[in-house]
Amino acid sequence: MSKVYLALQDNDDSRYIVEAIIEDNPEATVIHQPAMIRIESTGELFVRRASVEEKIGRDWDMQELHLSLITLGGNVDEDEDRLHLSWNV
Amino acid sequence: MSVVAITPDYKFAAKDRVENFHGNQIVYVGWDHHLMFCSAFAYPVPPATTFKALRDGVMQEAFELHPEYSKVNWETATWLLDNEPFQPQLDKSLQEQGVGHKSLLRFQTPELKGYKNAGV
Amino acid sequence: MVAKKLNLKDKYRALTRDLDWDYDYADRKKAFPYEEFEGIKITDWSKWEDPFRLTMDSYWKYQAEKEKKLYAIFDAFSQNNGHLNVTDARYVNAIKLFLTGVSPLEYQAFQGYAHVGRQFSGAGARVACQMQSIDELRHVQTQIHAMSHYNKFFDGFQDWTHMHDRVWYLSVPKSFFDDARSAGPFEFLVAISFSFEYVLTNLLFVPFMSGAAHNGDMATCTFGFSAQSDEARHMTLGLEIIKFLLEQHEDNVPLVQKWIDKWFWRGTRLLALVGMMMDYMLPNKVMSWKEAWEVYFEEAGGALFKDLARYGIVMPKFVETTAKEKEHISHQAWWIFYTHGHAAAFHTWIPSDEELDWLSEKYPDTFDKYYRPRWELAKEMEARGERFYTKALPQLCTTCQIPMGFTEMDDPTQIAYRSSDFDGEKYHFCSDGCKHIFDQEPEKYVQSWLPVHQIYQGNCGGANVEEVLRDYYKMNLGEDNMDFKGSPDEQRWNEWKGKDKGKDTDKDQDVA
Amino acid sequence: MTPEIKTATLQPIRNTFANIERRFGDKPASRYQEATYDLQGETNFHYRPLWQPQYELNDKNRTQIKMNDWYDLKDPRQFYYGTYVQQRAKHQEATETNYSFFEKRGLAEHLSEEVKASLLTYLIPLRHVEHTANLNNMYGCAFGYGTAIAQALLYNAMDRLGNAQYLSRIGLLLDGNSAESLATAKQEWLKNPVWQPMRALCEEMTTVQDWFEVFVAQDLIVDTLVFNLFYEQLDKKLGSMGGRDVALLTEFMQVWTKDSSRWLDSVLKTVASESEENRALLEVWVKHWRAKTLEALKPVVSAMLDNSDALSLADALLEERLTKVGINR
Repeated sequence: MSKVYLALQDNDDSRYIVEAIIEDNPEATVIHQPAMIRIESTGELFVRRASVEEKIGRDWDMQELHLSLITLGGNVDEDEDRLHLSWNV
Repeated sequence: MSVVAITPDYKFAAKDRVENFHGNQIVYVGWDHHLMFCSAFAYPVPPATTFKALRDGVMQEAFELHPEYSKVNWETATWLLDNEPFQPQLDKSLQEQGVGHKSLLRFQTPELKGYKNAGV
Repeated sequence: MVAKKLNLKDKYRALTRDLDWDYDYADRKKAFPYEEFEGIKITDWSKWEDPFRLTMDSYWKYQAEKEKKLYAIFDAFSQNNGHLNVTDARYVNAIKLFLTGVSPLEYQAFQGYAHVGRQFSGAGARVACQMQSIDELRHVQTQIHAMSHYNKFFDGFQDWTHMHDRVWYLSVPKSFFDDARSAGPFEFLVAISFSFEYVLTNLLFVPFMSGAAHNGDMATCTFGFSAQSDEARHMTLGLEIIKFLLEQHEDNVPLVQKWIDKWFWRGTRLLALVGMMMDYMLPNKVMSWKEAWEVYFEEAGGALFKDLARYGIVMPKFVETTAKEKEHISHQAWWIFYTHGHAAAFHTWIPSDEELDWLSEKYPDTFDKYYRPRWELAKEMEARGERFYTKALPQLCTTCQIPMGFTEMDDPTQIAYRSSDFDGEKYHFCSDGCKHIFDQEPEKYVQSWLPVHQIYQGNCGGANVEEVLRDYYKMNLGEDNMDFKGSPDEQRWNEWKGKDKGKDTDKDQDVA
Repeated sequence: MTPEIKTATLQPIRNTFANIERRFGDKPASRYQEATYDLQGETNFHYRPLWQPQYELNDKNRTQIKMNDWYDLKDPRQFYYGTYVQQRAKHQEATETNYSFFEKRGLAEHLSEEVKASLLTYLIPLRHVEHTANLNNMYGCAFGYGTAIAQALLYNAMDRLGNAQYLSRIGLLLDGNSAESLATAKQEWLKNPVWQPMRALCEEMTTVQDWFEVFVAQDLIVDTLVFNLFYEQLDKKLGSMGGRDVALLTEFMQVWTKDSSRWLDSVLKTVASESEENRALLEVWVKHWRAKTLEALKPVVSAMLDNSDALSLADALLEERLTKVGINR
């Protein structure tokens, strides 16, 4: 199974997003690099709106993710409630 | 293979055809296994230039910076013209011995291993 | 009336592709005339999956937020003379190359996506391309604004747009994008959205921007990462377009594969310049080019191509060559620039001893054997007061336009020479990949504006190299070019930092 | 610790980029200037386009208009990307407030059936005209010469997509997000005989070759007429029918047209005053597209508005504009 990944700018919002991602994806690895945070996972990865809202303590639109997102790898499926990254193999 | 364009007439004259060089032709000269010079050099020269004039005149300025260049024995050095073995005739012109526009000349000096024997 | 509410996907369709309609009065082919000649078969544009669903109101809102943050940083950067915080003035040369070489490509991307954003007859694809077009315009403009401050304090930035159209090494990036933009609309998307944005752009932005952060360059780091936040959308578009083409018709598969092969190779050649930036131009290194290649291409790209295998797509042609090239390419590229340092609008230098050791460590199989000796020779010459600048013009590859300095990968002391004959003319290439690209479309590449030949044809003004550099390229000789050592850049830097003149910058250390 | 900086030595060595200095002299430049002038490639193109081998990639000959310097077409709003999106975002936020006010108060329910029918038949189908404007401005952006005009055309194109989306959202407000009203309005656009000449005109505009002619047809002729007829005259009529609240939903377009007119007039004025040839050519295009557009609007306008001089009122505004920008001699 290949790894999917996303990288976020190292800023305050990202800290909450990363917390939410780790909670929703216990398999994921977090790698800190200069000014960015890379999160990898085997096969698939979810970013869930509800989890981020819980961490950040306010309404959070999925599209706000794009304010901090640097790059990603994998097929993307995004709706109002979650972003799903996956490889089919 | 051929280009696929919106018209079958997609065709333009080569930008580097010899007529554009005002009487010169381009000749490339490279020294194999000597990478102090990052690449072969491109020289614009009249087709009537003799091989000797190319080797001892045109080439001298750039190549002589190499610490081994003065040690090249031209008697034993071998040449490739457009990747085929080639015996240059010093007093004949480039044109006469088949050194054409955008021809590539390479010479080999196997006894000289480059700076620190590293092919530099 | 209780009507069924639209979900996000359907709502987005209603707000984009549903705006278009089937023509009854005019010939739709006349409105969208470039869609067929490449041979791509689109049976049903409605199968297009919107890669992201951003309506204009959210676009304005989120992008304005990004811009506000970005410009606040630019303002602070210039008010506080942020350029003084970079690790070393040598670093700035990396971003000179960026502004002169990469920013104009962002502009060409803006133009290219504007073109396909008008020309696709499928409205979903069109709108996605239009958004990318305006994003690309953002990138070039924010880059100019980020560099604007550096331009006031360092040489080599000032005539970036004039230079991009003319300077020898800038024809490498320029011809890359000219090639993509002169291609049909589908090839353009496979070239830029997929091969470049999806497969390779991470190699340009991510390590390089991390490098900027690591070298105290907040302005570049900020625009870079802010631009990357758009890039995630662009990458998604890149993957969607490929899947769409492959799913539309099986006859599209070989065409797409052909374009992937071509653009992967063309991209790797362009990235040789990035490789040298990472290995040689960043005083504080983030990772080696080889490591970046392994993470961002071999691993990430490997996963991607495994995923695409179900459509019959295979790894790009010549990918096995790149596995060898990652050990060599950055060293060979920097040597090309070092030896042509008199003709470049940025400074070059010999790596410090510490840097040489870092390179040995990162490239244990190749650096000491093949590349350290070159630097030892350069040092020896420099010590004699004869800093090595090559004295003749190099042979260029017809396709990638880089001086033919890349070697056989199985014999790294020998230049690789490839050639083809077409229509009675000889053409030369640096590699099998570049030769292959030419052989597929020779009618295109006979038009290459090769800088060395153009100089010899008298099209670049000037009877000698110096005049070309000064008058045609508009370089400020003695300021923009030559070695970093002894440059006005270095001198000013030392004055700002209160350093002794002539002190060896290699051994530069912060005073604790 | 970094040694103390000697501030006296921190004098800039130049004020701006060399190309800006050549144009405006050695002084600090604006962000608009640095982000606009000379960005586009001018020379030494490598390959002719496979799709248009008669032209270079960037080529002045894609229009018959001749300019000595295409960068004379500067934008009086001085929009570069950052100022553009921030301006629109501000505007967008106000509009969002209007839309949610309209929705929360259930104002749609207070509209009479007659007003709703008017919206479905006349206002919402305009989203297809806006879509055409998006295509036509993109066309100019892709084929136009120089960043000054190309970037402004791109902003205009994106604005038109935005306008089309706001019009669509009026439909979604009416139908409670089912998109039924959009389907109805599209049928009006596709089938209603009063719309057909206008639809034919829109389709035809997207097949015109000369990008500046397309720009004149769309942004000058069609837009001047359509905006007056639909956002002023129809708006007034809706007000008299008890549909005043609709103005909340079209305010974006009202403000937008004022903003873009400033740019449009400036561009046209510069081109017309460049040479008599340009002015005469503009006059020919104006004559052609004005007659066509008035003809195309006739049936929809007479069905939509009660006053028989509606079209001539709009045309009088166009005439005024042609005089103002110097196309009329």
